[in-house]
Amino acid sequence: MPRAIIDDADGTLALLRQSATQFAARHDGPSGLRSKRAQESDIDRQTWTAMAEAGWTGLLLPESLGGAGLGLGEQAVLSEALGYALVAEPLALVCVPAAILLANAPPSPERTRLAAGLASGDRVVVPAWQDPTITIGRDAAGLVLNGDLRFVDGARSATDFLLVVAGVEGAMLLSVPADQPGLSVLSRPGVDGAAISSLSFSACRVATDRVLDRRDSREMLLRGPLLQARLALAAELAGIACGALDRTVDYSKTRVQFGKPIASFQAIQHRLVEMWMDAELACAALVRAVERLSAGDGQEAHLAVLAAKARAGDAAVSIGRRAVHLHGAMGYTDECAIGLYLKRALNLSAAFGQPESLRLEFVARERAA
Amino acid sequence: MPRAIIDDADGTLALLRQSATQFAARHDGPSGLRSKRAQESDIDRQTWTAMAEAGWTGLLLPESLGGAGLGLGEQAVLSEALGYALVAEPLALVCVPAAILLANAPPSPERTRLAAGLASGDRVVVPAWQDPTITIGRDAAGLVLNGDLRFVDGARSATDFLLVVAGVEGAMLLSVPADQPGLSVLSRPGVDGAAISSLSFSACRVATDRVLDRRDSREMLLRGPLLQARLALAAELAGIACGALDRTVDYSKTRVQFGKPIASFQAIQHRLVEMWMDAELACAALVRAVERLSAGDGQEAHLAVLAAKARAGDAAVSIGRRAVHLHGAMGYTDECAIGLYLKRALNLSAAFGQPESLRLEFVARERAA
Amino acid sequence: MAEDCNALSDEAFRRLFRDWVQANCPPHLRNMRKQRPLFGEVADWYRALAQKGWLAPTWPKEHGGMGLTPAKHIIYVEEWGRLGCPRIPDHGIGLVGPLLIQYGTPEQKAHYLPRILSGEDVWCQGYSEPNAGSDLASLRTAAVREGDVFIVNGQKIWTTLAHGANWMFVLVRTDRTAKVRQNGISVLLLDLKSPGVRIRPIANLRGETDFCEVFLDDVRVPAENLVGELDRGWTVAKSVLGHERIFLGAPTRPEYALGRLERLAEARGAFADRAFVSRYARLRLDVYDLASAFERFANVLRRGGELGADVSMLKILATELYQRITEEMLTIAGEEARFADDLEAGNEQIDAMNLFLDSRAPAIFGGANEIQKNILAKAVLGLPG
Amino acid sequence: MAEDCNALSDEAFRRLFRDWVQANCPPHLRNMRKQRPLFGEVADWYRALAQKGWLAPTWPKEHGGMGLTPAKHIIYVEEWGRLGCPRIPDHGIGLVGPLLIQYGTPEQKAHYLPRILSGEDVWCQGYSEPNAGSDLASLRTAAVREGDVFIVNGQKIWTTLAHGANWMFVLVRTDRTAKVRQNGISVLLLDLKSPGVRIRPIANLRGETDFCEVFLDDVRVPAENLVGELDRGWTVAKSVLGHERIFLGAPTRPEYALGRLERLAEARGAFADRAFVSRYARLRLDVYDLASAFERFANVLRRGGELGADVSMLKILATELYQRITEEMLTIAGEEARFADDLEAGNEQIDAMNLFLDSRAPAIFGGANEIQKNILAKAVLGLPG
Repeated sequence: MPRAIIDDADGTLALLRQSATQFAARHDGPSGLRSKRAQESDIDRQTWTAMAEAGWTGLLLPESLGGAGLGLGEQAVLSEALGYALVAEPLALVCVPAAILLANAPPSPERTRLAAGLASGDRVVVPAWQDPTITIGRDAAGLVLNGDLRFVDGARSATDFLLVVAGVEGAMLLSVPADQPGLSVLSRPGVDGAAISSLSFSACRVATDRVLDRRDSREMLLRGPLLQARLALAAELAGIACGALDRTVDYSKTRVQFGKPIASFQAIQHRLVEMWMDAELACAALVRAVERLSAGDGQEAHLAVLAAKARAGDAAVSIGRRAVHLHGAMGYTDECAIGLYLKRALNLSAAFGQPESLRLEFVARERAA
Repeated sequence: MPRAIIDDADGTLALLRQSATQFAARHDGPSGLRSKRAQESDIDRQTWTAMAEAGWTGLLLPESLGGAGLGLGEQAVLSEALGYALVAEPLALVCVPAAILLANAPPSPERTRLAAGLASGDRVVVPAWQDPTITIGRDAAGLVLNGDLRFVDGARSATDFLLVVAGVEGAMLLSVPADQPGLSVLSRPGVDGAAISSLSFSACRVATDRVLDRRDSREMLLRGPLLQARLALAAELAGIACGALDRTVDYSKTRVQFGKPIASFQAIQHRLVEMWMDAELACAALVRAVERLSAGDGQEAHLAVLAAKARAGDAAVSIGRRAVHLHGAMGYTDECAIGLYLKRALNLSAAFGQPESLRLEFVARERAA
Repeated sequence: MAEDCNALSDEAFRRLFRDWVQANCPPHLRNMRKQRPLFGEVADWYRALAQKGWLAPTWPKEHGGMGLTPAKHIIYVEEWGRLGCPRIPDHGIGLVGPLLIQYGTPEQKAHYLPRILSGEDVWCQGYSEPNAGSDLASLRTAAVREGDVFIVNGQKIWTTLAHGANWMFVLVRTDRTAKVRQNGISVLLLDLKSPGVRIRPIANLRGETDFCEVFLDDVRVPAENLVGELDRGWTVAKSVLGHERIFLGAPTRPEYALGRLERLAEARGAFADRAFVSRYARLRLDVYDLASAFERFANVLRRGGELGADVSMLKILATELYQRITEEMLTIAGEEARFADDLEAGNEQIDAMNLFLDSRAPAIFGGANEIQKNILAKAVLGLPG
Repeated sequence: MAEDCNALSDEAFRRLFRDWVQANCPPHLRNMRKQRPLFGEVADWYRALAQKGWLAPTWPKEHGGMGLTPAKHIIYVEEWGRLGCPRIPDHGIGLVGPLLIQYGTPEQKAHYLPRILSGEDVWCQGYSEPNAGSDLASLRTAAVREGDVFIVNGQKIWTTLAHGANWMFVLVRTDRTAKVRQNGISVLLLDLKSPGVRIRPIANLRGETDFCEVFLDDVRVPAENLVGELDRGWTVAKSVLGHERIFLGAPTRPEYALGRLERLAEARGAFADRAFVSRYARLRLDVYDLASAFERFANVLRRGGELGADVSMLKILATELYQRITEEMLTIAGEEARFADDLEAGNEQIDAMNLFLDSRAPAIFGGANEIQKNILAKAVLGLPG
């Protein structure tokens, strides 16, 4: 029932939410996750293509790069609606940071090619930046990479990777084709079923025209993409929280024990109210982050995004836990979708910064100011 | 309703509990606290004398020193029963550490005099050891003290202080008459109404025959007294927790709202059950500490005492908070005794180590082993 | 005082109000320890507001109010709190005024409203009774019509500042036969100087006397002091809060307490301890997000909407958070959490225990949080029975 | 195997049991990830216990059990858990055996008990139904007597390891007209090989199939398979747990999880972070005090007493604590909390997510914690209606 209430003067957001809901009716979220688990995959190409056709894989890309040229508000509403229905393709994890990395890079043919592919769905362009142990060398043909990157979503389905790495020459954004010799992908199952990978580079050669962007530090390259990805994740998590809540409220009204629906027991009612308040808080935090980040990426925006991702992550996981419990034995089965809500919440809450570390970052940042 | 269940083969403990209950019927706890607050005092001499007559001020003193020669189990049952009735004279805070300090000291006329006074109630012998900033000098007449000691209970009523201080000569236990020149007592109101004092020494002269004991460190002097005082405080706190619980259960059965006693609402019932479980845990932790410390003062005993004081403190305060809330507006008045339970719990929970620091001490100690 | 405050931008109004308060609210009244001062203690401030025409933010201008929109009213209340202005005895302004404006006769309005603005009349609110707390509809204080007067008998309790008031706005039962308990209740304006009124102040946990018992023995109230229709007082009483319900959950109090916690923590070096920082971070973010949630409801008002039952969530969150912040103050106070009086923090005094005890009240009063949850379960989640 | 274990001191028995387990429980079965292995997976261990005569700790010796006192039984269970022995399909030993010993006919005892000890019969427990979970008394699976047989129709669910069992101990409704729902229920022994039985395993959150649905369509059960009196099955079923209810709240599982948390924290350097240490300290002390509370109830048994309803507190505490410990494991796992599989900690694998998911179950099964609180409210605190 709770929703992010974002200023929507011309009704764009309402329309977008409606299309997302219709999309979810055609591409069932829980089945999608189950099939990823069975196939050890990370992206469902059919759903992905449909998302690209809807303009969602390039939603944040400027129109000049073939994208939809939409903003944070639209991304938040979309991610929230998909989270609500548990449609778990990695838009927030992959497309959002990819789009911002490309949008921030200076013009180049490679950037044009990748942006077009990202938007059309022809290419799956996957950023990789976490826990780098990469060293960058040089030889006649260009750069030589050795080392690893971790926690890469969509890597098994990627056609191209966007690496954010640093060497003695400073930080750079590199594109590397997924089939480049010297690059291997090692996957592990995510808790929700979607594979999460590490990239391993062993004397992997990259031509210099694949350097898309250069800055003094990885932080400067990642600042924008990370803010926006965390915001989109907060939205998806808020949606998961609201979806799990609504399913549980519905279940509690129909499940009868001791001659009454369990929703009529005061202890259950108060628990549901507490869950609802947590979901409302997540939505309110999300709205603040959308407003602040839309107004610029200064301190206010940073704080609001940290707060939103932390709150939404905690809300989704803790609502998920209580939702499983309130579903009783049924909630502990794999057949019941509520468990998938919890698992998806666990995955996204831990992704790109878990609540505890985001809170500490918030306080460090605020007190340093 | 919960109680510490300690092995009581000969029924001594049951008898002691019964006398404490009868005592409380004659010396009303809540009125005692209110009158301390009004008079800015820390000990009610009439109640104190009655306690001495019952053998409680010297309960842990050996019979050879004029005491009752009883043990930890007896002290725990007594403190618990007095806590339950909110009879708030500082037996646990003052008599327990005083008795152990004296019992552990080598024989001397001064020790004999103080022990006899403590047991008979003729003298109020008050330990002072916390936050010392004391320097010890020497002149012809003996020792010269300068500096402060803090958090001293019963100081306003004291006839003698037992100082645990350290200087270049090592740590020592000193007795100082309360009216010694150069000693001043500064009191502040405790949250429950009883005054808590600082001792300030300014060129205060103490004759060397008042040195009762010497060890290498203050820690060695304080080890036993602190263990036993914390145990007695845990017992008093467990009693407070149980007393606050029982009063709240009774109140909730009689207070009618919406045509029913509030105890019949499921949300209230579950809250009361949670409070009851906390009180039971406090009692169980207390029993373990009594058993371990009775068997020796090694690591096991240390851990058990730390756990018991932390648990009982948390239980008493958090039960107190919920009890005030469940009493509704009445609970927020000064007239209702439940607020005094909360205040007394706040005082004792913070005394001689608050729960958070005791838990950290437990973990440090256990992991160092 | 001809400013049309509603015509100003939010920021301009905020600045205007702040500057004026800085210049006109006596410094010794800022950040008072006492939550509920009596009229005499804050009369200067009350009169300064009255003279400026800023005493009654929501009354229409024709009655001497500011006629603020809800959006501007929120700014008024926020700045009031942030600047540490003392609470004034506000039942006349917040409760009696709006009720008379909506339900009063022309004579009642003409007589009572100016006397509220002048401070001549200080009002209190006679709602709760010993057996009608959260369950207000079970009230039993009875008023029986005899000719031109009602004879009132009964007892009110938790009557805030009755000992500093001269008038009481009182709910009474006028029909004992009504089947639905909410019916048969009426609203009377009762002169506390009337014979048969006895007021007993009640001390609270903090040792202050915020509230009173009021005993009513054959008190004669002129029939013209009835507000609205006979036996329809429940509707009258319930209608009054309107958009002001949002303030029960304002983040002001938690924000203030968090500021005090920060000062104490800084003075004691607690920010060097990651264990504290981790706990602090949780509280800090809870305050931050409570402010975001407050904004969500404030936006409803700004857009001209009306508040639903869901606004109660703010009250639950704000009151529980206020408690948790004060509990943390006692944790870092260590052994000093034993004291009733204030703690030193650098050159300041921090009233940790005072705040801890004060924080017990808001979760109880104004509808205990359990009652709020019952309401939310039904009204928002649509849960049965 | 002639040891009289009850004659040994507690310590001597503990040592004896531990040494024997160390020597006889196959190492690959120790600390299994799987909570509920099937009979075939642990048959060696089952048979070793059977051969030693230690399979059935509470059965009387004349039936092939150990006849342990409750005090010794607690040691048996504690050591079993601490040594990481695998759980065996134990409904035959823990449930069916004691029931037959108390209520069975001589023929039933002679036939079934030896087959349990030999592992020839593996039992499951048919209690819950789709609409009778926490509210067990509302069960609807019906048995109608026709001559020498009962015809059973209905459905059971959450039947642990039914797919590995050949017999089911089942609660059925034999009188639909009973006014009190607890009456009119009987207990039958049902051969799962009978025509009309269909078993569907249900996967749980951890991807394992601990439990099943069991569909019963016109299943014929010989009348001699009735246990105890007709229509008095509720009493039979409820009587069985006795002192064994204490084990629902044993600290074993939280202790095990805490050990895993410690290993993970050591491997990741978390003990250098005071924020973690503060949270860990709370969990550590909760485990420690849970053990103290367990001792309180164990002492009741040691002194020959019987457990009251209050023992349920252990189940609530133990299950919630188990959850909180596993949640902390995910906190210190950081970004790695995204994975389904195990985490590396030095040269060990820590199954943090597996434990987190597993910890969801005990708070639900065996009477959800909310039901336990309802019971405690009435039975211990005497709260009304």
